[in-house]
Amino acid sequence: MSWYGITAEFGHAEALLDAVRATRGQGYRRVEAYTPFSVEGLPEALDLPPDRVALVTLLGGIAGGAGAFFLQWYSAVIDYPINSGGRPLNSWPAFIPAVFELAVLGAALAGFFGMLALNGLPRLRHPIFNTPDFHLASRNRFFLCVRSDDPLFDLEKTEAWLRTLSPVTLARTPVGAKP
Amino acid sequence: MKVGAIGAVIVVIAAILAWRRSVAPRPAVGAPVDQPVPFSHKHHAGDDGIDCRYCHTSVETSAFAGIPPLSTCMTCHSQLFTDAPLLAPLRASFAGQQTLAWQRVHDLPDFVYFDHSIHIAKGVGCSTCHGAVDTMPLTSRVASLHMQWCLDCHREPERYLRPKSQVFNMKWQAPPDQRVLGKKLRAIYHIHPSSVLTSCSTCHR
Amino acid sequence: MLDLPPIVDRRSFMKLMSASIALAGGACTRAPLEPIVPYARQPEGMVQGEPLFFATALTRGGYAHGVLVESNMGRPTKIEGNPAHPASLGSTGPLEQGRILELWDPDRSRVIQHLGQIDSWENLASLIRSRGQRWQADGGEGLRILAGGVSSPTLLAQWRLLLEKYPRARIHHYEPVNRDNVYAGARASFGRPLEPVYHFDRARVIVSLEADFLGGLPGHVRYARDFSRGRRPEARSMNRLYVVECMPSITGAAADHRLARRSSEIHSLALRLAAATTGPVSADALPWVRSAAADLQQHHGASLVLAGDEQPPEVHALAHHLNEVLGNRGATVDFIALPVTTAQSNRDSLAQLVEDMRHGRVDTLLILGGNPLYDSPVDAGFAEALRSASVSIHFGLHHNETSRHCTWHVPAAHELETWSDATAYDGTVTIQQPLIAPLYGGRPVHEMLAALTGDFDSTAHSLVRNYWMGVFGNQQPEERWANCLRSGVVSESTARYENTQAAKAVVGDAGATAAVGTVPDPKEIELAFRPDPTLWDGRYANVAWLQELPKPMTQLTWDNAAFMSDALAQQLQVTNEDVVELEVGNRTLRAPVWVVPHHAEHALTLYLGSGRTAAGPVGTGHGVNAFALRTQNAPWFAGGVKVRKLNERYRLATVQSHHRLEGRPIIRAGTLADYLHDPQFARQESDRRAASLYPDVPRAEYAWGMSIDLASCIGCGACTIACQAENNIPTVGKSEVIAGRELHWIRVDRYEDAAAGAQRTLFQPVPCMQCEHAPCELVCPVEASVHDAEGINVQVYNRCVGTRFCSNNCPYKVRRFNFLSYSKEDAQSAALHNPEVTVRMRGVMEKCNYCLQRVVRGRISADRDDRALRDGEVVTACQAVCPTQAIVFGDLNDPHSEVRAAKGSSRTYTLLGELNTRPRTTYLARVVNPATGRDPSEDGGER
Amino acid sequence: MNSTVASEGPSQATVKGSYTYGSITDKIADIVLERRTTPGFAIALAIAGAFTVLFIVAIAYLFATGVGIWGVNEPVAWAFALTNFVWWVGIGHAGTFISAILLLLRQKWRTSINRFAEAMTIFAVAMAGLMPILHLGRPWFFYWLIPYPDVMNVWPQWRSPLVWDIFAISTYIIVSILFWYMGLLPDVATLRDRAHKRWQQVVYGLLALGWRGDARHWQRFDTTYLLLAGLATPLVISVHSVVSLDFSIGNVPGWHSTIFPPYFVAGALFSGFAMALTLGIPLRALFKLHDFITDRHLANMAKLLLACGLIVDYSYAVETYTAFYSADRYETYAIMNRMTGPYAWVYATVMFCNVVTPQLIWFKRIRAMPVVLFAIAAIVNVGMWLERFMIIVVSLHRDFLPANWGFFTPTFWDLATLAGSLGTFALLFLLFVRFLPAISMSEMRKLNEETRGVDR
Repeated sequence: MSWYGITAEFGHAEALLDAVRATRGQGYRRVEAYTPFSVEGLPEALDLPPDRVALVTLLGGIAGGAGAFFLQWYSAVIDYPINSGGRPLNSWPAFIPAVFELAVLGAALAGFFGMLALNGLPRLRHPIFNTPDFHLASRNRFFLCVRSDDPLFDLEKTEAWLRTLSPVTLARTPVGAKP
Repeated sequence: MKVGAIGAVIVVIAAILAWRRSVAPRPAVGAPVDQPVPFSHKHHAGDDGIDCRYCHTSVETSAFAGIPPLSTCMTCHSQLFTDAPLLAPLRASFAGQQTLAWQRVHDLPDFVYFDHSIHIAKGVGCSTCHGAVDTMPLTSRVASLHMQWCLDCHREPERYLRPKSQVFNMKWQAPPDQRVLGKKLRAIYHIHPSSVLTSCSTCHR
Repeated sequence: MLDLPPIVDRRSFMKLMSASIALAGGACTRAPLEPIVPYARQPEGMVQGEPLFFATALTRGGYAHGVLVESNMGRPTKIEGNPAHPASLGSTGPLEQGRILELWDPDRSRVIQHLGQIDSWENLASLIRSRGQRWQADGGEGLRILAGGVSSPTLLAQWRLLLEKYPRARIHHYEPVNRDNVYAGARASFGRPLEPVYHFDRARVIVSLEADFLGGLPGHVRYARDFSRGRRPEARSMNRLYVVECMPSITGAAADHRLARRSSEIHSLALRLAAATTGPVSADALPWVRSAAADLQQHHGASLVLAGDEQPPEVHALAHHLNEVLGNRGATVDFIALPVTTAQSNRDSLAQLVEDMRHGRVDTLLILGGNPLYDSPVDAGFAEALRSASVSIHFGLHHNETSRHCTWHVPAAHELETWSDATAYDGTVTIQQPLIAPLYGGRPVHEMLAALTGDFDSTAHSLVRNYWMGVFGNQQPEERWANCLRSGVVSESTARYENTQAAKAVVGDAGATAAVGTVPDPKEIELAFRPDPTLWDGRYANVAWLQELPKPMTQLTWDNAAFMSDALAQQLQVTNEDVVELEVGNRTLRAPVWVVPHHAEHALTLYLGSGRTAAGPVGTGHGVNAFALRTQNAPWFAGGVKVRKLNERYRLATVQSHHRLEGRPIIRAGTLADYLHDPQFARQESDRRAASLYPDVPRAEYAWGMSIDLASCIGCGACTIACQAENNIPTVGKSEVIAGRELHWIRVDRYEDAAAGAQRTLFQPVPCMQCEHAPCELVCPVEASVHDAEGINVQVYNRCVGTRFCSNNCPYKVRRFNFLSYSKEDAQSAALHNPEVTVRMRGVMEKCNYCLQRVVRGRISADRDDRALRDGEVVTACQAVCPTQAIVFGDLNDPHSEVRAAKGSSRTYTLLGELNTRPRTTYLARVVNPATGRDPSEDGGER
Repeated sequence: MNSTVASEGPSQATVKGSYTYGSITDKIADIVLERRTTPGFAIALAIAGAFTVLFIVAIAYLFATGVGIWGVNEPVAWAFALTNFVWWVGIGHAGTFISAILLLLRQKWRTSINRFAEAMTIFAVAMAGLMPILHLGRPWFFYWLIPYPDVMNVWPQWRSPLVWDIFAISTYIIVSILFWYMGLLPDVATLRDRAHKRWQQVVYGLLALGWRGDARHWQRFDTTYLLLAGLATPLVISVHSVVSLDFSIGNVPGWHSTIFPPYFVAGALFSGFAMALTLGIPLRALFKLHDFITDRHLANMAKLLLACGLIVDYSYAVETYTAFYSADRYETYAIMNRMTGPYAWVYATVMFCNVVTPQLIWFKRIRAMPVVLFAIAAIVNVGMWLERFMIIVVSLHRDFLPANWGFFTPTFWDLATLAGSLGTFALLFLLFVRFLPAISMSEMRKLNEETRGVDR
């Protein structure tokens, strides 16, 4: 039977933070943490790389705004110029509202879906769900998982190490669904 | 899960197709239209070489090209094919026993006002819009008659203009230097600038 | 009409269901291909898709008005004036425009009826034959014909024939709006009935004693043209009009000095005027009289005094006398033999007929047109008498009140469906030609009459043609016949002026005032009857256009009302729409109140022609029937009226609820003196063309513009209905008018406000201004309201989604919205749609577009033969119909165009110019010509 | 195991009573998962449902017959539909304001109210979005306002504020939904994990998109949530500014005014907070949420209500002043007509509802009385609707040419549409509180963490 990793369950955030720091101190690198809310300091403890959501959002915004202006300019000036109220064909001040709105829309869509994509969501099935008690991860429990593909990973040694952190429970997370 | 998704997709596609169908040109481009009398432009205009204006008399003077009165048909058909069963409806309605109702092939919406005479006068040939009618046993439309199709020419007539002498020439082929010729003709025929040709009021009232 | 259900009722529920079904099936089921049905043999001279115009004439009370009728592929669709016809000169009044709808009216009678049952012409014919034998024997004893005014030479010939055949037969005449007083007046002056023909173009001073020569008199369209010709300030001199009247009319509104008096007081006033004119001017207390008399004295041979049909013969005689004294006869007024054959007195003629019927002397009565049961004097007793006629045949367009009480009804052919001929106010004859075969199997009047004489075979065509061939004799009759049909007038048919002896002098000296002019008790309330400006005597009640055309002086549609002055309303403690009960003699009538500014105090006015009970779905049940109070001896005004307020209200449909200018420079007006002193008098600070952020849009070959002269406009409303006819504008019905949803593209606003030194009635026709910086276009989200290259603000119906933002943003509110499917609901006018104009569906905005279809047609025909449009080649419908040519339209790029000249006038001003919308439609300030040195507001002053 | 009671006094607390992550989660989640439907809720649902049916009938009849079933006419071509539109959009503003702007301002107390405020926003904007389509003469062509390549080769007319509206409103509703749904993700995951019924597990499972609370995910989640808040803030300002341009671009006296954008935004928040109170107070009573929606929340919202109210009052003053200052005869008349004309009663009512009533909030004791606050909020809602009616109808009915002056009287169908939209809004809201957590559980847990420190 192959394992996704070994998962330790903690009662509150500080315990998890301590455990994460300690485990990484042991040299483990493929360490994951699961919490019922975003815990301050956890990303730093895990030493996560900066997320690129902001960049994606910015690009989305630029694309939306530029696209909007081009669309208006092209349709009003190039494709079908029509005298409307004696105004100039390229009434750029009148184009601004749509540009702004579409910029915001582009940014928002890019941000949200970018976030999902970077997070690899939607993903309905994931080995971590095979951990006993994991349903509490969305309620009041904090989980630490050392993945089996970590170079230092060793079923017994790692398990032993984790037990020293006195988790509420400790379990092996199988890759496949529970029998 | 999957079934639902597939179902949704099918519904959407069906809706789109239905919508497409509802806006598609009618009769369909290239689809011959059945007529009470299977009149053949190929035979009359092509083989017999009858001029368009022999039947469509008002094409040069009126918005409506004109549908020939039955008397026009009878000028020949009182002598030729006098008892051809195909022509029975023609004879009957000429005798006033029934009405002959042709099916309109080139039908524009009621809010579009197309004027044949001005197009003829400015060097737009019959075949430019109606295609090679002289080769059609049963007439069918060759263009969608969508607004964008009209605009295509109104925005740049020089791409389609021909000398007035060639307007009724069904065999006319655009020369390689059509644009040059077109520009020249446009100047000679005093065709309004495209700002006028593409004004809404040019076709809609 | 279009009354909306408060909640979903059955009808709307069905609509709802069908709509949802349509939605459901819409995508799958498709309409079939459009069929094209060719002619078997194409009519000669017709070009498919091109309209043809035929010259003919329309008559009212016998008087002919020459018109050109547009026919599209055999379908008559529009009536234009005939420039060659003296009564028209190319224009028409509002009523003529409505006649085309009368022709197509689906409610016209379609079958011969006998005692309410459908019957056949054969049976009637056999009846006539059998009667005919009796008449042979007794010379037509017991045969009576009742007709209105008749001016058809052919018909008169047929009558002579009939009377030769049946010498004892009698022909009676009755027109509810008749000219008995005119003929009696002429008899008094000249010993014989004569028809006065006026020359307003030669008159510098005009005094109208309640004569509505702009809106009512025969020839009023021509008169309006002549009158307005004399009122061009640019000529630096204008004629001056004095009017005294009871109910305000458009003539009164055009007056420089207007005086409101009860009709009964006008006689004495006329005497005072005569006295002042012939004697010392200063004698009179009333400024109006002093000023008028002075002016008359100063304009020998160039002045005109005329009396209205409503005034008693004495007043007419007085007018003739004054014209005689002033040397106007032969100069500004001429007399001709009566162009219309009618009774010397319609009243007596009808009374005689009733008398005969009562005593059983009538066994066969033929009623040619008309509706005596509805419009005969209430005390004439026609209805009862009619029963004693064993055979009564009603011959008319509609199965109306009268035909319901006749034993027979025969559908008549409309004037546009038959051959005939008719005479105009000045004697000019027109040969009427049919535009279309009778739609509902109607019978020409000539054939009906021929049948009486036993001739069942002749057609109207043969009868008319034979008559004229006889007249033309042997000088190229065929050519002359053809020419008459082409031009619309019979050449040299205009009547010669009678050289009458001098009009007998009637008591004209001041002393006589006491003798005749018994001024009635000033506190006594008087009731006046007037023909309805749009329904006339009720004969047009079923013409929806005319029902919905706002009456010029009241802005009311679909109803008449008891019109009264504000003072009287306050005295009676009533307001608009309160219902009052009028009691005259022992007769009563309930009518809603409508206050009319400038109406004579202590007087009420009722328009005739409303309150029809059998007019048809459109005309029945609108307004109150004034004939119920109209007696033989008081046909035009009755004294001693008791008014009782009832505590009920009646909703009236007006298109304008506010008549004050609120100090806004909407209508600019001044006196001729002002104009001469400063031609720029109409200019205002706000008129300076404000700067714009935007560069001007380059102009195309043509730049269309319009100028409307408020000095000429008389507010008759012809433009409104002409536009309606030209542009397929549906009627919306009373409830929708009340809701504020009328669709007229050009409306005539009426303001009652101080202008040029007096309280005046001001008219302002308002079509679309075609702004170059159009606010409507700026806010349209779908480019449905845009400019075309020639500067017309076009509304693209098929693109419009109906946000109505354009209407909100239009400061002139000229945009009209199809809140409901008006075109679908308006069954009446569907048949005469102009094929050149899109029929608008529910939910789209529409508005004036300078008759775009005419512009395009003109441009195409010009381009076709590669030439430029000539000025005046494109004429809008409103411009064409306008009797006074107040509307000028044309190309602003053409330096010589009429419109450029008009806009060049110093009187030109822009409506709401301060908004910088840069309208292509501009106005010329109104100019009136009151006698100098006096404030005309005294006019209403104490007697 | 229990923690100490919050340091502030109960009235100041953002959470009352003692809770653990677990108990907070359970209390909120159980409303959705466990709680039986109470009769009161059922009745409310029935009433809302009935009005929704009325709404549907009104729309069906409208589409079958035309806008003529309403009282609109010339010159008053816009009336109820547009009034409803502006009113609903306005209501749709408080939600975003609370969740986005207060988030950026780190106003912790917002936590327990932002969820239902956002829901309110979405449903309100949905109602608003319907109105302009309903009021079209040919609603089936509404998509012509949206640019797309068609066989006609024609495009929207970009200078029209109505086109700007399309973009503003659709952007606003999309962003609001994203913002709302994103906040929901962890909570839906919670529901997924706690659900016992199969269908709940499936539905919530799908909605949760497999959220598992991974620290990395939380990191990106937080960034995105902040970004969306940052985007929503200018958006919320822009939306009602654009709506106000629908009028101030026009030249109708009473519309053509530069004060409109800020004036409308303030008015929007004003009515928005009013509606938040109108919904929040019954909500917490209905579901016993006094511990989460505390008096402090109500008091704070009341203060915001008052603040916005004062800005609106100022706008009224400025509007009137500039009308006279402009010395434009039409503007001046429009204002005078508003105050003294046939619709003077509207003006009086508006003044009472929007200027006089909110002043009560100055009093601390009033702020402590939920019932009174509810009443004030309700009155303000009415007042703001009438204000829009005043701006639109009263300005239109008398414009430049006196000959065109008219009058507007609503028909049954005008009222049905308004009542129907209210019913539909209520129905959606009731369904929301029944099937989704009305309070953000994850944020409450975090709040708990921060206000209590350690939880044992």
